[in-house]
Amino acid sequence: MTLALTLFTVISVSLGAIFFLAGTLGLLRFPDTLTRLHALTKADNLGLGLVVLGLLPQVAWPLGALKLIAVWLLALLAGATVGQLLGAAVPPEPGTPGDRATGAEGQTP
Amino acid sequence: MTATTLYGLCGAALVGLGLYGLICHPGALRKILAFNLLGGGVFLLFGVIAQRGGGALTAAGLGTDGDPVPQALVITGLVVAFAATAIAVALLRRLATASRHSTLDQAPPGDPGP
Amino acid sequence: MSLALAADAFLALLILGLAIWTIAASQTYGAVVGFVAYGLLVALVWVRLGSVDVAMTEAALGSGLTGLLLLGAAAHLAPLEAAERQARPGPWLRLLVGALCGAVTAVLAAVVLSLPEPAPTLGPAVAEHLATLGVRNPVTGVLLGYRAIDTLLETVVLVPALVAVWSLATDPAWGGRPASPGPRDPGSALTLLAQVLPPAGILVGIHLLWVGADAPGGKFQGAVVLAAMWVLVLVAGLRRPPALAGRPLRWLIVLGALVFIVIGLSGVWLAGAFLAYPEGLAKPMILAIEILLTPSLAVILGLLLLGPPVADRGPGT
Amino acid sequence: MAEFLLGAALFVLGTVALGLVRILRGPEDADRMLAAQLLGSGGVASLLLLGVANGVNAVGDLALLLALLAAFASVAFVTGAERPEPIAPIREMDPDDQEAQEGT
Repeated sequence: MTLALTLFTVISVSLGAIFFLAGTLGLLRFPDTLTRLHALTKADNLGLGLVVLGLLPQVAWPLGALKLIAVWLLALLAGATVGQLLGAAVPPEPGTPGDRATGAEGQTP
Repeated sequence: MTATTLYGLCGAALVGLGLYGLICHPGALRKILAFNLLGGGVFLLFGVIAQRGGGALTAAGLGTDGDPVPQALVITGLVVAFAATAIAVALLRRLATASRHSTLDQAPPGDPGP
Repeated sequence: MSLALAADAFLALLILGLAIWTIAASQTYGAVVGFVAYGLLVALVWVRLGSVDVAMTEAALGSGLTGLLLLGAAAHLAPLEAAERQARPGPWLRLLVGALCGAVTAVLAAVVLSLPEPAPTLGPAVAEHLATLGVRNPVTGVLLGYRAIDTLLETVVLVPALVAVWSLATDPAWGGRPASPGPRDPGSALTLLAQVLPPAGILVGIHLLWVGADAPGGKFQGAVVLAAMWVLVLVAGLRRPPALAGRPLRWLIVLGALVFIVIGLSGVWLAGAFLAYPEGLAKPMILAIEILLTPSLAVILGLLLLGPPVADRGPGT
Repeated sequence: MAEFLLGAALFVLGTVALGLVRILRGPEDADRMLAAQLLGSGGVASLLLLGVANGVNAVGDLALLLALLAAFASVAFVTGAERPEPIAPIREMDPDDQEAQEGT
């Protein structure tokens, strides 16, 4: 049982870390602000969520676990709000005078 | 070289950087930023001294690790630094609205000042 | 070099890099964003230095509220920035200043490298008498026990700081309300955040205040969180900022300092010295100070962030 | 287990720190804000990992605090940027100034 839980933690935390890596790569490599925002919210929600999920078996029940879940819920709320606020503040289309990010004007999905 | 020494050196460098920005930047807001960096460096030096003085409390099993006296001083210092920053920003905003300048040394003639 | 030391070196280099960016960036706004990120990393350093109390204060106040204040100011002053660049000192002067600042850093670094071993510490003295105060967090013990006079002076100094900010108002605006954005689109994400977050934030603030006696936390950290929640509601336009001439508001501002002074004076009578706690009553008195100081601190920090009052244009609603 | 969690904390922190290059490169202030935001959530994740690895409960409280204030910088970004006349939000200048403002 302990081994299974340890394995669960290792897998979940590793997956979370990979999501953070993916989010960072997206932030660095994606061509414009809106796609970067997309990459960021993935890392925020899933990366942190998986790390929290993986840590759940390792902390004291129930207070420590509740605190972890509260952290994730707050981060979700912050991530969703930031996505909305920054998304609305960014100029709508790439190719605006300010958009000189990487020189590579990719197609935005 | 221990981690504590490392952060001490980092604090020393922050003090120098902040001082440079405080003197060399013409923009008053940048001076405020630099002042906060300088303060951060000083607080970090306090933290290093606190950390070095630890040990006795860890042995007694009392949560924090390090000398609590400098740590408490840093907490007070952070609050006062925030208050000072707030006053500086309010002064600067008033100066900018009144004189349309955000530097300290270029007040136009006849400017009443804040 | 161990892994932990490598991580510490990485963290220190990151902080220095962000500090250099904050000084060297050409746009003030970008520099302030760098400063916010710097504050987050400094909070991590405080965890590494073994002081979660300071880390909390740094994260909430040093990075959070200061960032809010400076970002607002940077947006406000952005149109004036072009003129700043012409006022830069010449290269030789900058070189000279750089050399002098480098010398300051070198001296400080030499001091750090030659600190005495073993380090002088007041830790054992604090630990020895902590039990008589009834608190288990040594930092809280120092703040309200051994060095309560510092904390008192700091609480008192916040009041004139607020008055100094208010004094920048023009005559017609005196006693009015700080600038506010006015009502906002009720469907916006900001409105939702300002409705959902404060209940959770108030809970966290009270939690931090409550655990402060035994674990990292306390009135400063709790008050900063409460202030942040209040300012969020005001910035989102859900409520108007209060009129600063209001009696209840002004009483609330001085309440903390007054209670602190009254308890300090009662020490003269009960225990023979200013700010001395009588035997057995230390814990309830410290608790009273912590609980009554928190709302005052929260209101003062929030009002410092909001700035001086501005003249009311429309009829007050 | 503790070593693994410590390593994961370092990995996450190192990764999001790489994202700070966005602060240097910009090009928009919004991009810089994104990097700070990512640093915030990565910092929270590595604090949680660190806290569990070292068994320090209070670090969880710090993570809670950071998560609570995570959106604040972006709120300041939006509310600061939307001011129509950033330099004259205080409406109590002398009459000449006010006319100049309204003329624009």
